[in-house]
Amino acid sequence: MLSTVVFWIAAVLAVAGAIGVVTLRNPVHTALSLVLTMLSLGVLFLLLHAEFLAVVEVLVYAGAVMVLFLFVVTLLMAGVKPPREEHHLRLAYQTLIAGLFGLILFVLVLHSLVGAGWVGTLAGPQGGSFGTIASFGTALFTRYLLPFELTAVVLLVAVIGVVVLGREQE
Amino acid sequence: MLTVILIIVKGLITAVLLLAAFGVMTWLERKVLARFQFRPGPNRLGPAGVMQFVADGLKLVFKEEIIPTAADRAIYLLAPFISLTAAIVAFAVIPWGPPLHIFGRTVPMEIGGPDIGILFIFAITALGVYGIILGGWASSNKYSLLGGLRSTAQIISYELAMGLAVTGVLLLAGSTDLNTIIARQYHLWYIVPEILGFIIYVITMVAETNRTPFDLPEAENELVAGYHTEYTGLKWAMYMMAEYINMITVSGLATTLFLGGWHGPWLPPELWFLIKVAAFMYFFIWLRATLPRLRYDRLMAFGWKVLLPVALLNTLATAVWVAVAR
Amino acid sequence: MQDAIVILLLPALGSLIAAIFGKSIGRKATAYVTVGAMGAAFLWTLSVFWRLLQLPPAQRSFDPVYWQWIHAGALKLQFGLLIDPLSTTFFLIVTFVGFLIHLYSVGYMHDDDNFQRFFSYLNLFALAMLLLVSADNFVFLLVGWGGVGLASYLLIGFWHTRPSAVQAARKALVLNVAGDVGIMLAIFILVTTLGRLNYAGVFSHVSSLSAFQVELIAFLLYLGAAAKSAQFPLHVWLPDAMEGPTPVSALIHAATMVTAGVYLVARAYPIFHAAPVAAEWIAGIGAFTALFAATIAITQNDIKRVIAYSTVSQLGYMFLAVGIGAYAAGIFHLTMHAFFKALLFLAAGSVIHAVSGEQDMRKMGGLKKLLPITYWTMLIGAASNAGVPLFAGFFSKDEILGQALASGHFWLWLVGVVTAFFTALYIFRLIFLTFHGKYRGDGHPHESPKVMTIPLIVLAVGALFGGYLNVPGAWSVFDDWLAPVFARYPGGTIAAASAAPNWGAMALTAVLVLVGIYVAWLFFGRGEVRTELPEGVRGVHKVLYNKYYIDEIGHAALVWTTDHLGIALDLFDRIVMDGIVMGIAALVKAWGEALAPLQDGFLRRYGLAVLIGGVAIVAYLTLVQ
Amino acid sequence: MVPIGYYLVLSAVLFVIGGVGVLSRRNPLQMFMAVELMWNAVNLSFVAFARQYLDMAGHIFVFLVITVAAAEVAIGLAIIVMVFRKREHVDVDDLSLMKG
Amino acid sequence: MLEVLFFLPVLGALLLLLLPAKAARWTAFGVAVLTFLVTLYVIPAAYGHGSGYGTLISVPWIGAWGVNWSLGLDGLSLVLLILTTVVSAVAIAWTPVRDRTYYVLFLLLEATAIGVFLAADLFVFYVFWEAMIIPAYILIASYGGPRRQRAAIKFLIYSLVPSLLMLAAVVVLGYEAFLQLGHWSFSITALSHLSLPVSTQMWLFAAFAFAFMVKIPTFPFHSWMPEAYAEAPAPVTTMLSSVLSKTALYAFLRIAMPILPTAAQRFAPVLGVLALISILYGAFVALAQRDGKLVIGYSSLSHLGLVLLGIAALSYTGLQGAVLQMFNHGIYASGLFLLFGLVEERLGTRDLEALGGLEARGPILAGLFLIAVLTGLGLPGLQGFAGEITLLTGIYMTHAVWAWIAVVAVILSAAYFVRLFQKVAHGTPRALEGATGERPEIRGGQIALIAPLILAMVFFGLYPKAITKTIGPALTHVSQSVRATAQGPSAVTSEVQVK
Repeated sequence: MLSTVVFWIAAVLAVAGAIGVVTLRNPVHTALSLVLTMLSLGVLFLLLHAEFLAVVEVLVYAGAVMVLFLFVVTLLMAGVKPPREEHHLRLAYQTLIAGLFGLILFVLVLHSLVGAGWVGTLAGPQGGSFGTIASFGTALFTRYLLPFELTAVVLLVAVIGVVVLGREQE
Repeated sequence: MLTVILIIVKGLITAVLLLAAFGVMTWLERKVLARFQFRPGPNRLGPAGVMQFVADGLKLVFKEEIIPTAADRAIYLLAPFISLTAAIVAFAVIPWGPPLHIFGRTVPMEIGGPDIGILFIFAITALGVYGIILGGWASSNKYSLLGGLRSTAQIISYELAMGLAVTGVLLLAGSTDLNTIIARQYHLWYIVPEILGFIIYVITMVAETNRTPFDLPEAENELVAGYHTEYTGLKWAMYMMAEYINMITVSGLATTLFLGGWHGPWLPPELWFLIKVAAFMYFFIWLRATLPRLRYDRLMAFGWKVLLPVALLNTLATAVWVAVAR
Repeated sequence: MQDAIVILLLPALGSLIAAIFGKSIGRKATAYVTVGAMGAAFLWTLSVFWRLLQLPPAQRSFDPVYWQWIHAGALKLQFGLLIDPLSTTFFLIVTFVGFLIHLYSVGYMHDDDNFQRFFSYLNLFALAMLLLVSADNFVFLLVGWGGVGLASYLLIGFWHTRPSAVQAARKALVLNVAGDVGIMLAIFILVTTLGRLNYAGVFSHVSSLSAFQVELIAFLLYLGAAAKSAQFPLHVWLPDAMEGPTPVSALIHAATMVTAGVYLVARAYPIFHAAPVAAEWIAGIGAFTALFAATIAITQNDIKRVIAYSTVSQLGYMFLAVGIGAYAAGIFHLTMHAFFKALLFLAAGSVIHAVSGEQDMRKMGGLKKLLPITYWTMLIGAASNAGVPLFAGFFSKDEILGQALASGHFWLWLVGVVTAFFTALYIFRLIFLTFHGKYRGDGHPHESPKVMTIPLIVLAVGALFGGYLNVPGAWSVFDDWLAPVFARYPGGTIAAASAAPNWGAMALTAVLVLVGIYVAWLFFGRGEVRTELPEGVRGVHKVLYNKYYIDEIGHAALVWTTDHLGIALDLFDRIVMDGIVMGIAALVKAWGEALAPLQDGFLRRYGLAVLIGGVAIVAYLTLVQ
Repeated sequence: MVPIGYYLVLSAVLFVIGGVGVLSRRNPLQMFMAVELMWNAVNLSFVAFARQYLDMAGHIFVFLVITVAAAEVAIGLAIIVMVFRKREHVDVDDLSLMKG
Repeated sequence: MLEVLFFLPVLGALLLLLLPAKAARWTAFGVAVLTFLVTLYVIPAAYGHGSGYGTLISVPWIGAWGVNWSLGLDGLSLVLLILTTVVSAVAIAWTPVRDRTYYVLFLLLEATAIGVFLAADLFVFYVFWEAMIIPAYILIASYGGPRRQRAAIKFLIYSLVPSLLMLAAVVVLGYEAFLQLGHWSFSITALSHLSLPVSTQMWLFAAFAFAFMVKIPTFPFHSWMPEAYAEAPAPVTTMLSSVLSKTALYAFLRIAMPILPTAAQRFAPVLGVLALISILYGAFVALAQRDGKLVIGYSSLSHLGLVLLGIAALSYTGLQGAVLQMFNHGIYASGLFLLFGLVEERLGTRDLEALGGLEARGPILAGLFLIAVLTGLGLPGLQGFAGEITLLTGIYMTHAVWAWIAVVAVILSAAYFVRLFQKVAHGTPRALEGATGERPEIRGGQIALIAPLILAMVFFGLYPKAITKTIGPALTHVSQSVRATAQGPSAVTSEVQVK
C-alpha cells in the first residue's frame, strides 16, 4: 500500500519536473526541475529494488552532472542578456510539430503496451539479493566485464576531450 | 504502520539532538578558539558563556530578513533549506549505538538504513552542494556566485578522494552497511590497516565542510563572505547549521568507518560514539586555530594531483591485500 | 616456264631502286635503270614468246606456281602465273609500248624535279600490269588490278601542287576501288559456290554453277571491268585523268591499263559465255559508250581530252566485240589501239611540249611545218584511229563490225558504223585544228628532241603495218595465235569468225570514214576557225561540250551525298552520342545538387527529422508487426 | 504492488516530453537537459524490465547509460563553452556554419 | 617461360625507377625489345597437341576462391602477343618524353596487355583487364593534349562501368562452376565444359559483350573514342587502338564464345548488326573529320567493326580472317598513328585544312605514310587486303547480305584514307607557325623504328599464311565449340572443302 502511494507521488513529481524542464524559461529553473525529476526517479528505482542504481542516479546524475550543468549555466547566463525577445515563428511552428509527433509516439507506445497486456502484477521480491550492490557488483565484474571496460575507455576519452576543448586557446 | 511512526520519532529525536549539538558546537568552538589565542572567549551569558549560542540564535531569528532585489526569490529562499536538510538527512544513517531493545523490539539507533548505507551518505552530501551553488547564484552578486562555484568545485573534487579513501574500508569490511562495518571492527579498528585511508579521509573531511585550511569561499579578504554574503538572519543561520551538522556527520562517519563506531571497552556505546565525535570536533577547531588558508589553485591542485593518486594507491594496496588474504 | 616471274621482278626492282636510291644516284642513272628494266623485260618476253611459238598450239599454256599464299579454311590459294598466248600478247604490248613510253618520258620529264619518283611509279605500274595479266587466279588478278589503280592514282596526281590533279587522282582511285569491290564480290561468290579461285578450277566447273550465280558473277566482273576501262557510266574519271603527265596518259590511259577490263572479260570468257544476258548487256553498253564518247569528243577543245574520249569510244568497240563473243577480234583491236592511241598521245605530248604546256587547240594551228615528224606520225595515228582503209585501225575495227554483223547484231553494227563516221570527224578535226591554218598561239614551237621522236616513228610503223596480221579473207595470224586460249573451254570462239568477209559492209564503213574526214576538213580545215556555231547546233553543242553533264550528276549524286552524310553523322555523333553520355553525367550532378539543401545546418531540423524517423519506425514495428 | 506497465507508461511520458523539449528549445543547454531527461526515461524503463524479468542486465545497462551520458554532457558543455567564447550568446539556430 | 614474358616489362618498369631520367627512354626501349625476343623464343611452345593450350602453367593463387594464377599460350594468343610486343617496342621509343614515369607507365600498360593475352584463368583475365585501364588513364591524363583531363576521365568511367557488369558475370560463372564442379574454379577450360542454362548464358554474354564492345569500340559505345584518341599522345593512342582494342576482340574468341556457345549463337545477329552500323558509321564520319588523328580513329572504328562482323559470322574462315585482320590492323593502325603523330609534332597541328605539302618537305615521311595509308585502305597486295579478303569471304559464307553491305565500307575507306593522305602530303607546303622549326622529315632513328612495321605491312600482304597457319588450331577449337552446340537453323554451312 505504502509503495503505491510513494509511486504515485514520485511519478507526479517526475512528470512535473519533466514539464518544468520543457517550459521554464530560465535555464537554472530548468536544471532544478530536472534535478527534481531525477530524485523522483531515484525513488522509483528504490521501489523497483534497484538500490545501487538509485544511489548512483542521485550521486552521479543529480550530484555531479547537474552540478556541472549549473556550473556552466550560472557562468554563461551570468553575463548574457535574456534570449532575443521576438519569438521565432519557426520555433513555435516546430514545437507544434514536435508536440504532435510526441503525441503520436506516446499513443503508439501506449498501444503496444496495451497490446502486450500491462504485463500482469509485479513479481514478488524474491529474496534480498536482487538489485543489491553485491549482486550488481558480481554481475558487473563477471558477465558484463567488457562493457565496464569500454565505459572506462569512454570516460577516459571524454575527460581528455574536455581538457583539450576546455583549454584556453593561447 | 508502527515502523513509520518509529521512524518519525527517531527522525525528530535525531534532528533535535543535532540542532542542540550545533548550538553547543558554536559555543565550544568560540571557547576553544579563544583558549588557543589565550583569551577567555564568551563568558558573559551563563556560566562560561554557555548560553551564548542561545543568544546568537535569538538574535538571528529576530534579525531583519533582507532579500536582494535582483535575486531570484524562490531559489534564494530554497537554497539554505536544501543545505540544511541534506546535512540532517545524511546523519540519519549513521548508527550511534547498538540496537535498543525496548518494548520487545530491536530498534536500530539510526533512522532508516538501507544496506547501501555509506553510498546514501555520499548521495545526500552530493545534494547538499546544491544549496551552496544555488545560494551563490540566487543572490545575483558576482562575488557570491564565484564563491559558490569555488566551494562547489572544491567539494566535488575532494568528494572523489573521500570516496576512494572509503573504498579501502569497504574492501576490508566487504559490505557497505555501516552496522556490518562496525561489527567487523570489533576486534581491530580499521584505523590500523587503513591508516593512509584515514589520513586522506581526514583531509577530505575538512575540505568537504569548507573548514579552515580549505575555507577559502568564506574568506573575508577575498570573496567577502562567499556564497552566503547576501543571506541574513535565519537563512544565514541555516547555512551555519548546515555547516556544523555536516561536520558532525562527517566525523560520525569517520568514527564508524575507522574508529569502530560505538565500540568501546567500558563506557556505554553511545557515550563512546559521542567521545569520538567530540574528538574530531576538537580536531576541527584545532585546525582552524592553527593552519593558514590555502590558495585556491594550490588547493585544487593538491586535491587532484596529490590526494587522488594517493587514495587510488591505497585502494589498490588494500584490494591486493584483500585478494591475497582471502 | 618457271623463269616467267623475272619479267615481273625486273620492273619491281627498277621501281624500288628509283624510289629509294633515286635522289642519291641522280636522274641519268635512274633513267638508265628504269628504262633498262623495261627493255630487259621486253627482251625476256620475246624469249618467252619465242619458246611458246616452238610448241604446238595445244600445249602453249604453263602454270608455274611459286608459293602458297594463304590457307584459311575455305580460302586456299597459291601465287602462280599463267603463261599462255593471251597473257604473252599482253606481255608484249605492255613491255614494248612501255619501253617506248619510258624512253619518251626521259625527254618529256627532263626538267621536272621529281624525275626519279615519276620513273619509279612508271615501273611500279608496269609491274602491276604484268602481274594483272599473268596472275593464275582471281585474287592475284585483283592484286594486279589494285596495283594498277594505285599507279594510275600516283601518276595522275603526280603534279600534286595542282588541286585539279589531286582531285582527279582521288576520283580515279575511288572509282577504281569501286571496280575492285565488284571483283571482290565475284570472288566471294566463287569461293562460296566452287570453293576455288584459280582460273583452271573455276572455268572447268562453271557448269556446276546455277544460271543466276553465273549471271551475277559475270555482272560483278563486268562492273570491275567497266570501272577500270571507263565504260559508261563509270567513264567520268578518264577525261579528268588527263591532268597527269602525257606519257602517263599514253601508257596507262590508252595502251594498257584501260584495256585490263577487256582482258578480264576475254580471260573469263567461259563465265561470260555461260551468261548470255550479261554478254548482251556488255555489248550493248560497249556500243552505246562508243557512240556517246565519240559525240562528246567532237566538241572538246583540249587536245588530250579529245584523245581521251576517243579512247573511251574505242574501248566501247572492244567491249562490243567481246560482248558478242568475238574475243579474238576484241583483243586484236585492243593491240592495234595500243599502238595508234599511244602514238596519238605521245604526238599530242610533243605538241604540248613544243607549245610549252598549252593544251587548248584553239590556241594552236599551223604546226605542220614547225613539227614535221610529229605531224606525219600523228596523221598516221589519226588515220589508223579513224579506220582509214589500209591502216591498222581499219582492219581491227572492221573485223569487229564484220563479226557483229555476221553474228546477227544488226543494231550494234549500225551504231558501230555511225560511230566510225564520228570518230573520223573528231580525230581529223583535231589534226586540222592543231596542224593546219595559222599558228594562233603566242609561243614559238620547235620540234621535240630525238629521244621523243624515235618512239613516235616506231609507233607510227606499228600503227601502219600492224593491221596486216589479220587481213580479212587472206589470213588471220593473230586469231590463230590466240585460238588455243579460247579453245580450251567451250564458248571460246563463235562460228562466224572465219566466214567470208562481208565486202559490202567494209566498203560502207570506208566510205563513211572518208565522208567524215571531208566534213572535218570542211569545217575546220580551211584556214579561219569558226568559233561561234550556228544557232541550231549551239544547244546541242553546249550539252555535248559539257559531257552530257554526267560529271555534275555523278558528282552531285555520289560524292556530295556521301560527304554530307559524313558531316551529318559527324554532327550526330558529336551532339547525340556525346550528349547522351554527358547528359547522364549532368543528371547525376543535378541529383547531387538537389539533395544538398537538406543539410542546412539547423540542428533542430535534424532533431525533428530524427524524431519523425523514430516515430515511423516505432509505428511500423508496433502497427505492422 | 504497482504493475510494471505504469512504469513503462511513465517512462514513455517522460521520453516524449524530453523529445518535445529538445525540439522546442533554442538554448543548447536546455536542449541538453531535455536529452538528459530522455536518457532518464529510458533508464526507468530498463530498470522496470529488469525488475520484471529479474535480470541484472537492465541495471548494468542503466549504469552504462549513466556513465556515457555523463561523458556526453562533459563534452557537450565543453563545446558550448567554446562556442560561448566565440560569440556573446549561444543560440542553436545561429550555429549553422557546418551546413552543406 | 610464360611468366617471364609477363614479369619482364614489370621488372623493367621498376628498374626504370632507379635509373636517371635521361636514360629512361632507351632502357625502356631495350626492355620492350627484350620482351619481343622472349615472345619469339616462346613461339615453339605455342604449338601444343590438339587444340588446347600449347603450354599452360598454373599456380594456386587465391585458394579460397579456387583462383589459379594460370597463364596459357596457344597460336591465337601468340600472334597477338607478337603484335603487342612489336607495337609497344616501336611506340615506346617513338617520342622523347622527359620524365621517367611516362616510360614506367608504358611498360606497365604493355605488361597488363600481355597479361590479358596470356591469362588462362578468368579471374586473372579480369584482374589484368581492369589493370590495363589504370596506366592508360594516367598516360592520357598527364601527357595528353589540351583537354586531356576530360578525355581521360571519360575514358576511365566508360571502361569501368561495363567491367563492373563483367565482374558480376565472372562471379556468376565462378559460382556456376562451384555448383557443377563442386569447387570454385575460374579456369577457362573448366568453365567452357559447364552446361549453363540458356537464359543465364544470355545475360552473361550480354555483360561480357557490353564490356568488350566498349573497349573495341563499337557503334553505340564509342563516344569516348574521339576525345581519348585525339587527346592522348600518339604512342598511347597507338597502344589504345592497336593493342587494347585487340584484347576485347581476343576476349570474344577466348572467353565469350567457348564458355557461352549457345548465347554466342543467339547474339551473333545482334553483334552483326551493331558491327555493320559501326562499319558504315565509322566510314562516313571519318570522311567528314577535320582532325587527321580522328580520321584514323574512326577508320579503326570501321575496320574493327568489320573484324567484329567476321567474329559474329561464326564461320571458320570468318574467324581466321578476323584474327588475321586483328593482327594486320594492329600493325597498320600503329603505323598510321605514329607517322601522323610525327607530322603533328613537327607541323604543330592536326587540322587537315591547315596541313599540306608534306611530300615536298618530307618525302620519306610522306612515302612511309603513303604505304601505311595504302595498307589501311586495303590495297590488294598489302596486308590490309589479305585480311579483308579472308574476312569478307568468311562473312559471305554465312551471311551474304552482310558482306554486300560491308563491301561499301571498303570503297568509303579508299575515299577517306586518300583524302587524309592528299590533305597531308599533297598541295603547296604552307608555313605553319606551330612548327617546331625542324623540317617535317623522319630521321634515321625513327626510320629504323618504323621499318619493322612497314616491312610487316608488305610481308604479311604477300605471305599471310604465316599467321593463318599458327592461329588455325586454336580457332578450330573455338568454332567447333560454337558450332558443336548449334542446334538451331543458324548452324553454319559446313566448310566447303571441295578440293
